[in-house]
Amino acid sequence: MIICIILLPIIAGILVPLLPFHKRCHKEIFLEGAVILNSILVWYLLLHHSESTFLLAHFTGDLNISFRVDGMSMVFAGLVSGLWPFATLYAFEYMTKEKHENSFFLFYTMTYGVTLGIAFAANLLTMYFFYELLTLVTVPLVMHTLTREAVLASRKYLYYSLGGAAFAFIGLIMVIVYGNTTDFILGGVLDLAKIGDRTNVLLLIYVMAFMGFGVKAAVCPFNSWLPQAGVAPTPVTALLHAVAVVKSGAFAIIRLTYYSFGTEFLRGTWAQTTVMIVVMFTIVYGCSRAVKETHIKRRLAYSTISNLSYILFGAVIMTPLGLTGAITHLVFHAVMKISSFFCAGAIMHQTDKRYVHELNGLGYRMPCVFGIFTISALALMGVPGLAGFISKWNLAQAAVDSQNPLAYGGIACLLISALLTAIYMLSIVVRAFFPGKDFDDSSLQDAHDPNWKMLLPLFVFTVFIILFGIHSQSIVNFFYDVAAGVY
Amino acid sequence: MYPILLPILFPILAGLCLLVYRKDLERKLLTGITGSCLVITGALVISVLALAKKSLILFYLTETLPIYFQIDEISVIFSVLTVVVFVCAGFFAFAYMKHEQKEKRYYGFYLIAFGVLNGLCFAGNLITFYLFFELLTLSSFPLVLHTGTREAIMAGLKYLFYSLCGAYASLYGIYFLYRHCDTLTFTAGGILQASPASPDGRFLLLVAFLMILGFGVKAGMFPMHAWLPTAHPAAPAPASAALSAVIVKAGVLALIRVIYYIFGADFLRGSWVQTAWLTLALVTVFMGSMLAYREPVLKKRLAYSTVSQLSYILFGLAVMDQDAFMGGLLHVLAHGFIKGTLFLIAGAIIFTTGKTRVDELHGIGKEMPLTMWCYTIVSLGLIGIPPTGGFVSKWYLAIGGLAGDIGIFRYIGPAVLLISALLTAGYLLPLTIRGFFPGADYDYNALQKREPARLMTIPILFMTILSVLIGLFPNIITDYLTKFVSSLL
Amino acid sequence: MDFVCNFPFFSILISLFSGTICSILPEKAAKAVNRIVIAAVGVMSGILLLYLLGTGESFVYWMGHFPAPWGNEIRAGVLEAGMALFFCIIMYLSMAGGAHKLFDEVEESKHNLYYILINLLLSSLLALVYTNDMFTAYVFVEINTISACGLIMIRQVGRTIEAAVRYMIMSLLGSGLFLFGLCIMYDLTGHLLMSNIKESVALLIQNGEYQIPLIVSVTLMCIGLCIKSALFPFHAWLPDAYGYSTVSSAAILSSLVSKGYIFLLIKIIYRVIGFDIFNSTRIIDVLFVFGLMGMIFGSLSAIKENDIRRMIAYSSVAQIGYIYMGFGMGTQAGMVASVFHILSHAATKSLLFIAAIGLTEVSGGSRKFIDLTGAGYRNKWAGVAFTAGSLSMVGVPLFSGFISKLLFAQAAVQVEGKMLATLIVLGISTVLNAIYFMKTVIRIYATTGDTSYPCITFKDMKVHAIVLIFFILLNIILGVNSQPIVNMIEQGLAMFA
Amino acid sequence: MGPNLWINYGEAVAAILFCIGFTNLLLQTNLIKKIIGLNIMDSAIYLFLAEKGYIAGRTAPIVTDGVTNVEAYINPIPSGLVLTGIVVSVSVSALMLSLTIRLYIRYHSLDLDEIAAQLKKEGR
Repeated sequence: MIICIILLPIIAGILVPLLPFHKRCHKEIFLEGAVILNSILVWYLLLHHSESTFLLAHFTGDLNISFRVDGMSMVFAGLVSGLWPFATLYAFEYMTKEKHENSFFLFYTMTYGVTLGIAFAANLLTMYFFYELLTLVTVPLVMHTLTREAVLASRKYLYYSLGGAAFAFIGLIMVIVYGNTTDFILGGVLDLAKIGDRTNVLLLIYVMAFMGFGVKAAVCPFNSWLPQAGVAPTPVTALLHAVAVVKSGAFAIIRLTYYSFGTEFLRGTWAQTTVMIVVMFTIVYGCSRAVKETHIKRRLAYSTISNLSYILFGAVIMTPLGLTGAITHLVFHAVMKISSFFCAGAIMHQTDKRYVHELNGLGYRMPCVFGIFTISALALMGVPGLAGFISKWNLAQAAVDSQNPLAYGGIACLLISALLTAIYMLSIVVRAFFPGKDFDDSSLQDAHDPNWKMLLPLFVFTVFIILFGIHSQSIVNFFYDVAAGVY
Repeated sequence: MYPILLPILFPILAGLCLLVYRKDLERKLLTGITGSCLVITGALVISVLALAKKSLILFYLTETLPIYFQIDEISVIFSVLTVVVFVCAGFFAFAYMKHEQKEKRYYGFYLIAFGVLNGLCFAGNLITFYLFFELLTLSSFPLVLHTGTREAIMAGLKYLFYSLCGAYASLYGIYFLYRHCDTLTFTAGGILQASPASPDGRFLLLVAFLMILGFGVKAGMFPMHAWLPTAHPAAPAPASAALSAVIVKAGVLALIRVIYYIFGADFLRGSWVQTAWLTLALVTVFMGSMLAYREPVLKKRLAYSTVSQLSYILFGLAVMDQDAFMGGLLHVLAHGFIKGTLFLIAGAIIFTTGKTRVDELHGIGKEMPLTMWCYTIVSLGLIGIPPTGGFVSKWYLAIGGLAGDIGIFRYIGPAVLLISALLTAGYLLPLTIRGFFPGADYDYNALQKREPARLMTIPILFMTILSVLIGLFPNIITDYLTKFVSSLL
Repeated sequence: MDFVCNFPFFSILISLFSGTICSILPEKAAKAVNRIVIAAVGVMSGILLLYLLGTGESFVYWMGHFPAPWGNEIRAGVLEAGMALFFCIIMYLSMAGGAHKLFDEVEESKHNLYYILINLLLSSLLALVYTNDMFTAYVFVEINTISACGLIMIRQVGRTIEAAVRYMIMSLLGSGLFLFGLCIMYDLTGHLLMSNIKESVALLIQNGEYQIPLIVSVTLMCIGLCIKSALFPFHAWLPDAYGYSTVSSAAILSSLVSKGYIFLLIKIIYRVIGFDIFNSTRIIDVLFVFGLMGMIFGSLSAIKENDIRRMIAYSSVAQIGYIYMGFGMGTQAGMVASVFHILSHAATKSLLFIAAIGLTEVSGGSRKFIDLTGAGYRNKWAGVAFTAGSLSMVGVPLFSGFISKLLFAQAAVQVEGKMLATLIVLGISTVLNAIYFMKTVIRIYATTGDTSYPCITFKDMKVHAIVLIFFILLNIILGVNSQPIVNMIEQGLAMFA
Repeated sequence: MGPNLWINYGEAVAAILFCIGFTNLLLQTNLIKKIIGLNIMDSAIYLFLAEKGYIAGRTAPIVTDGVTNVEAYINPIPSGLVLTGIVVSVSVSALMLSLTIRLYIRYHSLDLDEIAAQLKKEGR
């Protein structure tokens, strides 16, 4: 079942250039059908999962490629499979203006499978495998436009990701050697007897592995690939570089921290302090860069950098509550950020405007898009009643609860970042809706809201932002159970 | 079903409808709708205060965090103030906004802000309060930048970011409070268990200070007061009135709620936080008056005055004494009515003459006698001359200050208040003097009566009368409050 | 003794004699003979491997039935047979993949010569693999050098001749040192057969006699072989030699010739000096450091390189650094990793060379990166193959490179003092590998590029494409199904002792 | 090792010669001189081997006058090795010389650096 779920999108993707579609809409129906079918299968699996591990192949020694459904994978797979059909729908409309559609959908759909592979991986090796694969299938997407800029961006993306994976690999080795198993077990698998007096070395390796996986999660100083990768078509930037790819970096770090090294081993050590400082710095750094940036998508990308570090901040608190906060933000941020990216994409698609200062007065021409953008902006800022508040609340509570003075500082970073978020998001909103007294909107006559294929995903995401904001109880409880290892 | 929600949701929804409705309305229809909405809301508020059930849990944000509404005496005072000022300033706006663009947008946000303020007054726990606090910022900054000049937009953004900055600083505190309290429901006397001497307590003191600073931003407390003199002049006059009379009071309300209902006065009394708070409040009082004294532009002068007067209230709160607290509450009402009136008058002057600077306004009293009489009366009130509202409140503040257990501030406080009162006279009365006694070289032939429209004068008059009434019959309010104030302290 | 035991001897002999025969045959026939010989040797090695796996013991074959210590011996264990088989596979594929280029680049009259050299090379490699006699090893080292030199200069361009001269000089320095070390060893022990020397060395160590000459001897032999296999500071000859010779030569040189020397070094370590004795010397530390430096500096040079073939050549320097790093760890696990990397690198590097030639062909014969833009679209198979090879080099799971990295890292963890250095350098080197290989991959897929170059379809290059597919498969087999191979290596190393 | 060195002066000389040859092969830029260095190096090794195999008072291991007594002859194996080595050395030298000739024909120079410079000028 799991293997079928992972392979279905990959095969569907490969079929896209091979099958002879007479009309574009046939292709759309085929792809959307495949994606929806897969999502349904994923949800079916999540709701009827069993504890057993599915072994695909032996690698070497006792290393194997195997899959399992546990709490974290339920969260991540559920998230990804929830977003993908909408993103695909959006992509159909968006890609009408771009070239090489087939190769785009080929890799776009394949990525779905690979991401699910990361989600369902039962051990570190399997996750590492899909993690590398994810880099490879997404590079063509970044490179898609084949402009010089895109080529440079994809090159950078590759260097960073593969380089990061190389260091993450070292962590993998440590777990193989010093752990009882590479399987993910909440609480860690390290064998303290084997470690002996090598604790510090192991901590160093943890920090290295953290930074290695952190490359995908755009931890400072390894974040510059993300804004550059914004040259990709918006569906890619939105889904992959705000959700699937970068979140798998965060996901991997959570796996590494909670399920492999174990928080017992790490909590209170200098390693925790180090990574926490890095993460806190990234939170503020990403936001301040976003404030400076005038390109809309790059601005959002910097915002993603900062928000990813929120997740990591939750993760490095290294308590169940911290993990709850991290998971909450992982899910909620995905919805918020994809929504705002899709708005940016809709703006680019409809008006070809890419810079913040070009947006004056557009709010009246595209009220739906900008209305939704405003809501996602408010959510990102953390206004109560929207999703962002809940996740920040959980993160902050975890930090307060941890009794770690550094984490108190982390909360301050969160709030500084919230303020900066307000600055960079609301300045867009203000421009769009309050263009100024003497603004002449005759130049915007052609701009209007996009059609339903773009708006439907936006509306759905908005509904979820509000829904999560006002009724988070059950879902956060579920996350808490995940963090406590119930599933 | 949930009557307590009506005064909150009704104006918000009405405002949203106005905003979302894409076509332009005819002006009469627009003002008609808005006016009736305002009146209905006012009526709703009053009836809710009088009749409805006093508390409601709407739903749970997280497991232990409900959106919770509760009406107590503080809510009553603030919501009465809100209703009066908003209705008056709203009607004033129908005349004032005639020549502005995009009136619909203004009224839309105005109504939303009204609803949000009601929500703020009724909020029964810190999270609900915080929710409406944020919403208030977001719904009121469009009022500030309404005119759409570059200056106004920058002022609006400045207001927005200052307020958010403050809100986030407070949020930091909320995070910690939640951990140390079982619930965040407002309870008279505070709910904090920890003692200030414990390590947690020491950190909580820091948190308290941070929250005072944070909420103090809205209340224009030094050092985060800079948005006030920028935002007020840039906004249309009715908006300034609402802003200065009510919206900045949200900061005061916030501090009351946090200090007296969460931390509890006992927790802070005698700590370094109280000292710091007192210092800041007094610095602001003095500084605001000085700056106002030196300021030539009328609306800006009034804005600085607001800075100063608000810190009177904060001083009253910081003393943590029954009388001072009472004085603070009284001053909330008095200053609200007075400053609202002053801004409306300033708006009326700008609307009719187009002049903004005080030294341009020679003989204005001859031209607009009714308006200027009102100006003079409320000015005297603000200075604190009996029998106006300001006198009573300042009296209580001074008594409280003298009686309070605040060390050296017992003497400094009242002294600063007095000096500031002098300065208040110094910056408010020149307009009266110039207006009524323009001097020998005034050309009486050019004089023309140009009393503003009824829609403007009636609200001004109404609020002037109210401010005087407070001064004449303070007992009604003090009696109402005494019992509850003693329960707080 | 079973008949199978004759196979090592047969395969050396066949390849040696077929070389001579090739010189009088017409070109086509020579080619056929060459292929058949390689295939036959491969099959024989395969059978031998199966046989050895069955018996689980190595055997010694007396040449001319003279018993030790007088006679010359051949010794075959699992590792030897496996290596021989692997060498044959790589050689066959490289020959097939580079065949068409051979016609373009080499004069018609010299084709026969090329097959002779290949056969000679094969025989010398096999001899290096199988022999149990140090002096025989020396002789075949020289034969190997001569034939390799021939392979380089068979393409008669100024550069290749110069490269050949340089290669020759370095090789001669190396073999001179090796011979000198060998003589000292002979002086000390009085034996030339590996097993006998080992006994004597153990005795010397036990008695504490002649420590310094022993170390000198081992050092000289090590340095000699390091020079010949282009370990980092001795790699100057390599880029030209690999970069300009005809493609089959480059593939064979990089993946087989240097590996032959390394294999000889392994044999010396295990069978002549003794693993533990070798590890107790400082030599391994030196090897370790040079290995690490090679990994870094080789990659750095490769990043600077602007010529795809030379870049791949520099990458070899880095990969050889990996192997020596494995030696330098001084553990069984490190050795296993190194041997696995010999296989993995051989499979990958020849794949890269052959794929690169496919890419340059569709770019007007230029190997400059700027001309390669979009070559991946013009020659799809070569593009895919190059990508696969690059990924393997970078160490992406599924490919062989990942497993060798895994083994290296696992081995490193067991060595207390060298763990951190190894792991960090491994990480950095992976990053550097990613930089230059991925740069190329992105380049060949960047834009459609210059459309004036022809596109090549599967029909135009059937053989080439099939060879590439085989190489990729080989790589993936090594990557996915590594456990049996690792077991085999472990078994083989155990047989050495 | 000091006194040993004196006793084994033959080996010492061989080692010195080896170094001379080695240095020449490595550092000379002139190809012919390099080849000479190579030959010196090889000869040094043969000297070493011969020295090792020699036993004072005995003759070369060629059966003369039907004396088959082992005691009469020196150790034959080093001599065999020397012979093999010479064969190898000759072939290698020949190859090197032929390469040198080719280079000389092409570039009219025996200096490796100069050839390298010319190659660079050629550009490929």
